[in-house]
Amino acid sequence: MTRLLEARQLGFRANEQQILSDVELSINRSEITTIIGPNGAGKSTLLRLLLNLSQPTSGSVWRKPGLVVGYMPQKLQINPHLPITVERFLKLAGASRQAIGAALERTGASKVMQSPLQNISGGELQRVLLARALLRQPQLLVLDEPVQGVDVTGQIELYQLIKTLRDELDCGVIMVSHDLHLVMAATDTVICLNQHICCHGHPESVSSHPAYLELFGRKHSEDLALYTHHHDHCHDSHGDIIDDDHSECNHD
Amino acid sequence: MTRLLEARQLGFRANEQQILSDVELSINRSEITTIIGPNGAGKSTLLRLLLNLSQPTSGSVWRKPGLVVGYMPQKLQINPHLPITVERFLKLAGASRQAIGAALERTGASKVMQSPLQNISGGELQRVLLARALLRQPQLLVLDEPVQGVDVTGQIELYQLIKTLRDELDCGVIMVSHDLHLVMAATDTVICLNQHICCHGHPESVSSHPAYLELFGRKHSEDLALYTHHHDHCHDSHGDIIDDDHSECNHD
Amino acid sequence: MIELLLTATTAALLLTAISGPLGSFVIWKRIAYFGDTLAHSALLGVAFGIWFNINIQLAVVAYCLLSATLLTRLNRSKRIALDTLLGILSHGSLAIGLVLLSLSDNIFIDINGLLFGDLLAVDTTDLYIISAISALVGGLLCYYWRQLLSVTVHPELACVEGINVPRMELLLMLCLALIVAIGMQVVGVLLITALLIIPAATARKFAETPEQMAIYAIGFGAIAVLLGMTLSATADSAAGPSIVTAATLLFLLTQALPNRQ
Amino acid sequence: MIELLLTATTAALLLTAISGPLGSFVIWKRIAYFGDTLAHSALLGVAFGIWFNINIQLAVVAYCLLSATLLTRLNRSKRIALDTLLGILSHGSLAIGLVLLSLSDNIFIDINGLLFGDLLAVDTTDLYIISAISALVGGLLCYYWRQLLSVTVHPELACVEGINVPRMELLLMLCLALIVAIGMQVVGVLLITALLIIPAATARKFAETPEQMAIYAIGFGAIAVLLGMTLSATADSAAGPSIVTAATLLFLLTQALPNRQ
Amino acid sequence: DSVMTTVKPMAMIIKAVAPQAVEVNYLVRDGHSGHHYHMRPSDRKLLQESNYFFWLGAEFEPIMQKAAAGSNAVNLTSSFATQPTLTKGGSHLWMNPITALALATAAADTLSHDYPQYKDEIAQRLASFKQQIAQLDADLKKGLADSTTRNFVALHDAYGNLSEQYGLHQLAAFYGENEQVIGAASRAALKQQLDGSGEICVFTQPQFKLKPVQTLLGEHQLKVLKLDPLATAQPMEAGYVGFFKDVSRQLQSCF
Ligand SMILES: Nc1ncnc2c1ncn2[C@@H]1O[C@H](COP(=O)(O)OP(=O)(O)OP(=O)(O)O)[C@@H](O)[C@H]1O
Ligand SMILES: Nc1ncnc2c1ncn2[C@@H]1O[C@H](COP(=O)(O)OP(=O)(O)OP(=O)(O)O)[C@@H](O)[C@H]1O
Ligand SMILES: [Mg+2]
Ligand SMILES: [Mg+2]
Ligand SMILES: [Zn+2]
Repeated sequence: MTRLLEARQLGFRANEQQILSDVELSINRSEITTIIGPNGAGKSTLLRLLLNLSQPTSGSVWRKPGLVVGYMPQKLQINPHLPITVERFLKLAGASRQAIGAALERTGASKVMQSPLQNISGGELQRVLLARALLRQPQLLVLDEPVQGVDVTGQIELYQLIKTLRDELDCGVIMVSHDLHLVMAATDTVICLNQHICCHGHPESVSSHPAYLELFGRKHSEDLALYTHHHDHCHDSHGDIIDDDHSECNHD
Repeated sequence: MTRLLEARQLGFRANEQQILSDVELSINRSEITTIIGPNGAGKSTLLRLLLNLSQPTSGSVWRKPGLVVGYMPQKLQINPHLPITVERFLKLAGASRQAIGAALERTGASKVMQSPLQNISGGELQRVLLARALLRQPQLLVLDEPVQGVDVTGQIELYQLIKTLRDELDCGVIMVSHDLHLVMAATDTVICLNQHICCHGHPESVSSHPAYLELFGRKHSEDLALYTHHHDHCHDSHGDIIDDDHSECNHD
Repeated sequence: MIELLLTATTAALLLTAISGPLGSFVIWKRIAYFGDTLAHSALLGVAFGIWFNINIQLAVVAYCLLSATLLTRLNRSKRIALDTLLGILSHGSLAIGLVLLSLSDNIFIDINGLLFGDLLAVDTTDLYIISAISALVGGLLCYYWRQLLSVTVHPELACVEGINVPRMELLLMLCLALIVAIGMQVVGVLLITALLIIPAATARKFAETPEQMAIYAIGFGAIAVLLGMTLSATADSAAGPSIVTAATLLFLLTQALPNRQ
Repeated sequence: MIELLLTATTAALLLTAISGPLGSFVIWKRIAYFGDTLAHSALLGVAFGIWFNINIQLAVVAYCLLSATLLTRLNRSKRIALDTLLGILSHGSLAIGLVLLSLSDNIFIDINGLLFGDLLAVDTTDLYIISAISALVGGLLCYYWRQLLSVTVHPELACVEGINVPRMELLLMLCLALIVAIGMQVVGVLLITALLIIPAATARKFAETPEQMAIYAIGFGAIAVLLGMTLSATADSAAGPSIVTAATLLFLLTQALPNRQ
Repeated sequence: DSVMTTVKPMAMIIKAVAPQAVEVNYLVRDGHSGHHYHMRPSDRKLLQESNYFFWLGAEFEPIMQKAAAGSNAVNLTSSFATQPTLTKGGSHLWMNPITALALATAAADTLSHDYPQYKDEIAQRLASFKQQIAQLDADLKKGLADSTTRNFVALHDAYGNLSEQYGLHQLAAFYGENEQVIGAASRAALKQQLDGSGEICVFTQPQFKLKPVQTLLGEHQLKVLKLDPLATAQPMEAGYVGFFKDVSRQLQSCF
């Protein structure tokens, strides 16, 4: 188990507001860590600190020397005055044409390979960004709400893909997500963030933690219970619960 | 039933590609219409055509004269060089301070009222945009993926809010969404779009339509069946199905 | 000494009062070179004026307004950034103007006069013109402030909310063109474009709302005018460049201040 | 006539070959006024050169490189748009330069020479300088092309992917400053900045990738040079402005073409 | 055969001493300012075909440096540029007949080297020019002798050489050599100095606006002399003598 990244006592202040305080976490190889938390909790800020895109106002971040990172920002503003196709954009990551085709195929965006980057739709952009992140053969994948705006079919596929990638590349993954129901089952550690780390641990244990319940409310904890329960077994097309057979229903 | 907007034989071509063809639809007062479809289906493009932000290459759009529209775009790029707080941004919609406070309260973003617009998080921005749309007391609300990036708690609240608004303002609503499970129950008409209208009608009937099944796949239709089924009744915290009591479980 | 500088100072302060808010728009829309462009293209106006035998001052004003309109049109396609369009318009008209002028005979143009002007040469007639234009532009800005701001923040939202976006953009451009065209001939283009951008950029650091930025910009502009006039009176430097120097130093000084945490 | 224009045409074509790609970056980064800014601030360079008694040409080149460095630094805070910074630097240094010059006696600066240059007066020494600088800048551009492009498309992604973003931005600015500083003294700033932006903006309409844009820009630049030289030879107009005129007309012509549907 | 020079008055000076058979051309055409010169292809051609390019050196005509890069350039001031009075606000060297004569002498020297066959003609023309200049100088000195006031205000700082010769006194120049405008302190000083005096002589030029003077000295009676330092209105045939006669007529109307 190689340690890839470690945050020590991380804090961030801006505009006279404490946005993050006292965050301690470490990311290991071949582990998936998911950060959840309400809007404005500081999730994106935390990722930016981990990636050295902002400087913490207190604490420090240790990164494994020579760490290759694939990053997918929450919002990407593309300069409309630069003519660039999706393919060329991906080539900038230093990949071959073939690898690009394969990556887009995997993220389900091969249709837009020749389109101008500025014109593709919101969901297509997310898929392209994920393709770029994985083209780098990263040791660490950092994903900020990776399936935001992706259609239902795609969401499940993409989370599936992230897991597969983890196994293939044996890389660490840290991501932010609101899709508790889809993510919980595919993650090793959940970090529940609201300006500080409220609780963290295995998905099952976190979802019953008092801090978690306070943050998301009992009502939604119930919803979540439904989701996790949804992934514990399968339903037939009438919604009845059928036998738990992993090979058949694709959840694990 | 007042007609607010009607699209006739709408088509849109760009970059040698047909992006939309032959779209016919009409929006009525106090009706919620939801557009679903895969990424790149042309949903955002359709909304832009309806709002006269792009010109159709064929067909036409009729709008009720003097129609007051509240619009929430899928992505909002804010000029970083303009210093503007959330409050001032909302004031531009022509509302009073009090109304602004109330609107932010409703969308759950009162915390950021005095923050610079450029610094708020992704989910906070969505909430602010929705507040702006509803501050205009619109006759028609046009929402492009309104809960994108909003946390779980907020998603359910916001959809609830949209329904409440429809009732209060008696306005028409047209929105794009991927959250089939949350949206289906709260909508009057579903339009299933993939460059043309594949099928449309009441949620229940659409979800069994062959075109729908082809688009989203039987697998996901089953998922959806689970969701709609989820909204037909309630679950207790263990996921068991309990009695259908609308007042208790907040679905209708 | 005082009464010598009085007219000039009043004129500069009047311009400041209007260039503060207008300059804020210039910064928000990233068209810092609007003034220079008009100044460069004014040469083509001069050439046309000579060619068609019109009053040159009028020709310049007319050509500035025309350029602004053209720019607004061209900008609507959004394929090319506004600053690039400005650059092309600027160099293009300058070059065409030079070619036309070098083909015709007997022309003396005071390029330096247009560029650097002479604030101290302002007389009461100029003062009246500046007052009138300031009042006109100021009135328009106040009246349409909310709409102009909406369009600047997000043109599409503004359009959906029923604001006539093209008209507002044209209005803003024409106001700018007017103030530059007049300012250019009275105080020189260096002073007028510097007054547009430098105080507004200085104000950016302290402002939290657009209105604050506009008002602070007026304030910084006024300070720069007073400091610059003092510099000119004591060090015997040209008045326009002294004001710009003061404004620049003020900007650098405030940039060195720590950000509010 | 042909052999008379040969040196000038070669110099202009050499500049075009390098201004095409560099100009594309200028358009992408929205710094169309970079050249003008350096030209304006060159005045301050001249003033310093005189003050400290250094060779003026060297002082100008040094000051241009210094300005570019300063600009890159200031831009890192992101609070103020690059074009605004350019505007302030430009007007600020111009004004300070003017004030300094008006304080000292008897200094003649050829502002017009800097602005308009004299392409027809280019001699073989100039040609060697241009070739050397073009080769240097061209080599740097080719070598760092992918990294420069990454930084321009999205600095944060580039940073995460291990590219030294500040260094790349500085490199680009220094290349630009070098070509403008040299071009300014040889062919005038009007021609050099126009060659930077106008052909690249023309190419924008036809290009689908950054490389296409850079190459088309070279092509359009070369056409403009040849057309402009022909115009100059036939109509006996100044060469620099004629080339810029040709480039501008080419731009307007291609803008009138229909977009590919 | 042809020779080339920079501005029209210079061409007139050289024409006065050059042999009849040699054509004299100049770069800055009528109606254009000598400080904003751009070369055109026809100029370049003429320049290349000329045997000589006579100019005043980088100090007085910096804009001509590129044109003077060729091997045929001759700096006419190299013999006497050390005279300190010439560098003080006097880039228009031809505005003083004595300097003009020195320039003519320098040009004649060079020409007689290259055209030995015309040596006599050149010497003869120079002698006659010398005589005419002496006459001009004497006439102007006499014309100005009984003038009580010798102060003037200039728009363009180009008359240092002229005033030196005739004892005129330039109070201020609104535009410096670099065409930069003067500051507030100088203007205040000027205004104070002129307080009480009635008529003020102002030297102006077509490209400069009179406005700064009018604003500052509005209450005084301004006597505006539209000097024509580039001889725009004079036909070439009038020659330097004709040109300078016009200048001195103007001057005498003021002083
Ligand atoms: N540079 C900054 N200056 C001031 N405030 C900031 C800055 N950056 C972020 N914030 C504030 O910090 C808070 C956290 O922002 P962040 O983007 O990290 O949230 P998040 O957890 O990613 O939310 P979301 O789920 O909506 O994406 C927000 O309230 C935002 O307003
Ligand atoms: N101006 C344009 N030029 C060329 N292609 C365009 C343009 N606008 C949109 N497209 C293409 O049209 C398709 C539809 O885009 P649109 O944004 O409408 O999709 P969407 O249904 O909203 O997708 P998403 O769910 O991802 O937001 C995309 O494939 C996009 O690449
Ligand atoms: Mg976020
Ligand atoms: Mg969309
Ligand atoms: Zn002169």
